[in-house]
Amino acid sequence: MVKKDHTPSTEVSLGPLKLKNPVVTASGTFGYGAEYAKFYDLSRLGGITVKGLSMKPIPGNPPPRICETPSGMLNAIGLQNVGVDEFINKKLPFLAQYDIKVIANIFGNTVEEYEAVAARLDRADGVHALEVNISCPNVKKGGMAFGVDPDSTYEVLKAVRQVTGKPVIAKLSPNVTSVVPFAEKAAEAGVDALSLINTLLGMAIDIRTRKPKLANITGGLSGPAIRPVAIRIIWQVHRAVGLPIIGMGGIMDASDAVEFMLAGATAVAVGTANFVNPTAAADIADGIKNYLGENKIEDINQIIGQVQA
Amino acid sequence: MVKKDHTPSTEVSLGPLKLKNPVVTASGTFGYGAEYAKFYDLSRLGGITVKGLSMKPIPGNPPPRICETPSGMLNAIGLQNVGVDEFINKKLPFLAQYDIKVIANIFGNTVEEYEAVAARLDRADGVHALEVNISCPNVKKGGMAFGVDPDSTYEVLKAVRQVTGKPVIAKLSPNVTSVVPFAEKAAEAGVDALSLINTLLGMAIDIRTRKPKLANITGGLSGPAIRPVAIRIIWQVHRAVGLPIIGMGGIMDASDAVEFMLAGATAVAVGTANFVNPTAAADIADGIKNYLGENKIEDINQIIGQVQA
Amino acid sequence: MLTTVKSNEKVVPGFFEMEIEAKGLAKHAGPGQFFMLKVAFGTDPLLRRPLSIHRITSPDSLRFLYRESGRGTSILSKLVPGDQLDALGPLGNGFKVGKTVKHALIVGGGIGVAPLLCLTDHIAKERPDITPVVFIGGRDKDSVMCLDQFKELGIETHIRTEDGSIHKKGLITHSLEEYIDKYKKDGTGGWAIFSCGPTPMLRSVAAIANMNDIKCFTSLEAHMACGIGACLGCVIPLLDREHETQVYRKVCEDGPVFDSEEVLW
Amino acid sequence: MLTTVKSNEKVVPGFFEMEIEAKGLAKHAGPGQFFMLKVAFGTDPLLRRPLSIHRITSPDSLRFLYRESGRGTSILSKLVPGDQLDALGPLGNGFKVGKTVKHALIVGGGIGVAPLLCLTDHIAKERPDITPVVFIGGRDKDSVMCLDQFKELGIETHIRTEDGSIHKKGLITHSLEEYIDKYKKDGTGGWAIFSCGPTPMLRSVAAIANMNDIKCFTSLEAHMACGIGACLGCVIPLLDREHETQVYRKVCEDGPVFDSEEVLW
Ligand SMILES: Cc1cc2nc3c(=O)[nH]c(=O)nc-3n(C[C@H](O)[C@H](O)[C@H](O)COP(=O)(O)OP(=O)(O)OC[C@H]3O[C@@H](n4cnc5c(N)ncnc54)[C@H](O)[C@@H]3O)c2cc1C
Ligand SMILES: Cc1cc2nc3c(=O)[nH]c(=O)nc-3n(C[C@H](O)[C@H](O)[C@H](O)COP(=O)(O)OP(=O)(O)OC[C@H]3O[C@@H](n4cnc5c(N)ncnc54)[C@H](O)[C@@H]3O)c2cc1C
Ligand SMILES: Cc1cc2nc3c(=O)[nH]c(=O)nc-3n(C[C@H](O)[C@H](O)[C@H](O)COP(=O)(O)O)c2cc1C
Ligand SMILES: Cc1cc2nc3c(=O)[nH]c(=O)nc-3n(C[C@H](O)[C@H](O)[C@H](O)COP(=O)(O)O)c2cc1C
Ligand code: FES
Ligand code: FES
Repeated sequence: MVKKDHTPSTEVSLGPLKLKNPVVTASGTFGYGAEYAKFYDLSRLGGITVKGLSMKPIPGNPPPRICETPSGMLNAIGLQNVGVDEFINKKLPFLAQYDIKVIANIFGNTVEEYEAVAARLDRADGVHALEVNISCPNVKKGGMAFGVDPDSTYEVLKAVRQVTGKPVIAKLSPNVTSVVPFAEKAAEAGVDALSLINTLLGMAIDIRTRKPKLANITGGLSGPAIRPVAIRIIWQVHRAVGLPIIGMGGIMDASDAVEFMLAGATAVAVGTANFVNPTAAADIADGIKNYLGENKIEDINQIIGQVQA
Repeated sequence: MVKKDHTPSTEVSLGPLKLKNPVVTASGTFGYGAEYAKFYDLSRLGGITVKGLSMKPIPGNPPPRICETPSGMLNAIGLQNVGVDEFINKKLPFLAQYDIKVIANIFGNTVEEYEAVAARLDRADGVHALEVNISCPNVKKGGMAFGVDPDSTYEVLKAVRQVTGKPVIAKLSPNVTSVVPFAEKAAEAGVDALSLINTLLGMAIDIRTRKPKLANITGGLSGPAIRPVAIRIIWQVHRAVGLPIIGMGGIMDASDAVEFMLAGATAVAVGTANFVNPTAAADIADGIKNYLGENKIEDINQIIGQVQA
Repeated sequence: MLTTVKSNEKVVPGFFEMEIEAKGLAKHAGPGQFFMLKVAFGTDPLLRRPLSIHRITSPDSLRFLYRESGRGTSILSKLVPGDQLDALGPLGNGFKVGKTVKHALIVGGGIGVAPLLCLTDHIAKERPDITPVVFIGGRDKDSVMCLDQFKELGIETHIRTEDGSIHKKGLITHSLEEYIDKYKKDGTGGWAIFSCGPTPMLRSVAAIANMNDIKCFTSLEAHMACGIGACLGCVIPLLDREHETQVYRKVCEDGPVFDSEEVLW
Repeated sequence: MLTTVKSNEKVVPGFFEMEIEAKGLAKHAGPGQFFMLKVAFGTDPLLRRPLSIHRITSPDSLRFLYRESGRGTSILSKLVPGDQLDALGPLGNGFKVGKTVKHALIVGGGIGVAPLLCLTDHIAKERPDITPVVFIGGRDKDSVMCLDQFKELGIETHIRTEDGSIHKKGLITHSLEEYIDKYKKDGTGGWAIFSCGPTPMLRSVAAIANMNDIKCFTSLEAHMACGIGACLGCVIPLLDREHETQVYRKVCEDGPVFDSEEVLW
């Protein structure tokens, strides 16, 4: 039993990375933070994950880049980003004013590129962890290519691990027969946590023009539509592998977030929901606190993986 | 140019299996046909695929077996069925009165079981084709196990192929990194067509009880939510492999059906939509005819795989 | 079929009564049957929602009594007269009042009363020889409903609330037992119990019926996709008397009303 | 923010005008800016729909003029006064009427007229020194809208329909050219064109402006997820003048109004 006035503890640990609350934003859905700072104090979040960074700026895919699907959306942004240097010089300083953890999402076309971006960010104050994206379905080379072969998964993660002392999070591809062997490889490579799930590879066609709705033809499916797949993968990986998990995939409200944590996620990332409701991530952080209070749960860590299955 | 009165041709061929129109029902969503015969004349359809059949009757999974998800549903029926003999003796005769093709969906726990059911159905008049389900996510042994290993896929399909002269359709698992190699194995085994896609493996948790919403814990995700994944897989397989495809996965109306055919499907199967609207499959068959008329397309085969990608 | 909402009003906080209309809608409808309602035009929520027939007001119109318990019923509660509603039904096997039935005990808990008013209407019309006795239980005063309607029908009604906020405090099953003990001396032959409500209540009603060997018919719930027997999603385990084994039966098609002796509680 | 629908009426078949209200809603709103509207509470349709500000009726209320062109707008068209609507905005960079502008040519095609009335309202209020001339084109008589409103503002308005069903038959861009040819002899210095409509029209308006070296600002569309610059989903390729290269710019944040010289038509 908890006294009415007692506020429950919401701090969680992704290995060495401590978050004051379990809610972060999903990479690519929150810009570099500034866009949402107009809507609320970012310090309400546990952390933010910035748009995927590469060594050099990348223009991204031609439009159209997005389309709506039933309870979801497809995107093929093509990892457009300002490049790691511009990020460090122009975007990162703005985030220093907030009491949040900054997770830099990185990718490359070769192991060396991953290594280089990681090394660069390792020297950047204000970057608290690196999330290695080896699961982007929207770039020809690299990205997903690494994510669907266990050995290259190991190779990339090992390389990143060796060039940084900061917490390393592996964002694995859900577009595989089983994520478990990849999670095991990631553990072997010495990462501190996993991010699950990235988007499912999808496609939509405009029957009037007979053209794909995305210029890139295929894209990544996100939003509530994929939530059951995300819950299943997180549950499977949590049972099989010891690493803490950042759960994501269609989280729209605090109840969804709790569902992910019961399935085995230590933290949750809010993605597409930010587009539908700019204050979604902060609302979810508050909602989780209320949930703990109403259910007299003293410490959020008490619900992680607690599904009765 | 087509004259106003001219009615477009809707006949399609899945190898030796001719359908007077491209709309069939998806296995497990249409019972054995009788349930829907109360709502419309089944002869409006190109064909129906019956609930998965095994040698002996199977009671199926304990309840709860279904739950709703955003724009979709999870099911873990566990392949409950009356067994192949009862089907042939009690259910099949009813279907003889209709001008439709009857596709018998089969499964087993061993290659021998698949073989036995196929041999039994090969002798049954009124069964026009066999759909081999090697992708059911809801049974421990068999089912999906075969569907995620290319060699067992080949083995099962080859065995079925050898015991029947009737058209054989392979229903492959979408829960793999790439369906293409499995489609190639199926072609090698000599099947006549492919069914894509079966359900995606998913899970949902009731946060009040902390129990999975399905007694089976995980289940198969169907409905509009998975449509972009289905379109992508069908497009990929159609480009890579010569076999005709029965496309399915979230088809709710005629526009969706046309989208599947543009992606590369020769026929379409209507599943979850039957639950939402009992006349969905027949409405879609009519809707496709209207679409062809309005767009002055003389023959439906002219749109198969015509996406400009 | 597409129906028109005639009325949709809050009866007590959280509970609504809706009347819908369409040609021939209720022509073949009976007590204990249900409709599957499509509450939204988009694909979320996707599935239809089952609601029991609360009252048949004409061959072309009927009423539902429902609790706002989630997304679908809350969308439903916002419909206004004139709105269209896609309703599939009547579905399922409802309450059958057999010829041998001479005395009917009707037991409802909470929202479980919804189909029971339809049953008393039916008995009043088709079986004037029977004088039903109604037992209504609920958590608090808001969850014992339809009392006036039963009174209008001149039916003897026993009421209990768990918190005693109104009427006698206690479980309705106790009042059922009291009644049976009081009158069973002349034998319970031809007695039948018809019940609907929360599972714990139905379970003890079944036990009481069994002890006093009274036939008992109970309306059950299960999550449904199709409502017409096609998806096999709504099954519950029943006792197969001949083979003395467990069999799965469809709540939507074989039920929702079952002989409580067959239910594996 | 959560707003209340004040009115929502069909103006011509397929086109609706809606007024919404909320404290401070339009306080910082300007012509050419837009709002992202959440049309449904469920998750389908999932994304917000962008609509331009048609008219600012008070600091707390504004109007949209929209075409029913799909699921979202058709849901929108069914809203009735009193309904709640979640509206995010004002968003984007709208039409700026620079100090150097002495003469404004305002060109709209079809539903493209929506943001232009807001622009003329703005000019009437903020730049009485300018006498704008409006050019409205459309397929048929139903698709040339707001004529009365422009008349009320006493604005010279040129109208063309492609089918000639009403007003002069032809393309509005021809009428724009005629006008320019007629008056340009005294030079086009300080002239500016503001346009919104279908891409082919915008393209030729841009060409005409360019030939007559008149500054031209055009409002563009793109499918949007966030509307606030976060998703990078709405980009269009623009000409980066300094580096003479192509760059992707966000319609939602850098636009929707762009200098037509920078647009890679
Ligand atoms: C045969 C039958 C008759 C019924 N009659 C009535 C009635 O007359 N009045 C009434 O208030 N309720 C009745 N119910 C229960 C009613 O169907 C549920 O309350 C309703 O489906 C909840 O939907 P929701 O979207 O509001 O809740 P949600 O929890 O959002 O629904 C999510 C999913 O779970 C299903 N679900 C949730 N609760 C139930 C339940 N108790 N039974 C079946 N499915 C459920 C929904 O149908 C939906 O598919 C009946 C159920 C059955 C099976
Ligand atoms: C900045 C801006 C201002 C706009 N102002 C107006 C206006 O004042 N009046 C008006 O009638 N229309 C306007 N539009 C177009 C309007 O946004 C679309 O008509 C609307 O989004 C269609 O949604 P739907 O659900 O009805 O159609 P659907 O085709 O069902 O929509 C499916 C998806 O495509 C998107 N989409 C479809 N057409 C367009 C389009 N033309 N532009 C952007 N996204 C689209 C939808 O937003 C949705 O995400 C504007 C668009 C933009 C970008
Ligand atoms: C528009 C968009 C852009 C994204 N960009 C990235 C990215 O750059 N790097 C990455 O690892 N994931 C990216 N993602 C994936 C999300 O981080 C997240 O894994 C996925 O969207 C599932 O979560 P959601 O359903 O809550 O959006 C992107 C997703 C979207 C919708
Ligand atoms: C309740 C249910 C039962 C199913 N049973 C079977 C089955 O027995 N055999 C099979 O091959 N597929 C089965 N399926 C999968 C469907 O045939 C279909 O592949 C899938 O549902 C995707 O189509 P949909 O989204 O239109 O439903 C079942 C699906 C559902 C929803
Ligand atoms: S709900 Fe589909 S069989 Fe009962
Ligand atoms: S719509 Fe998201 S960046 Fe413009």
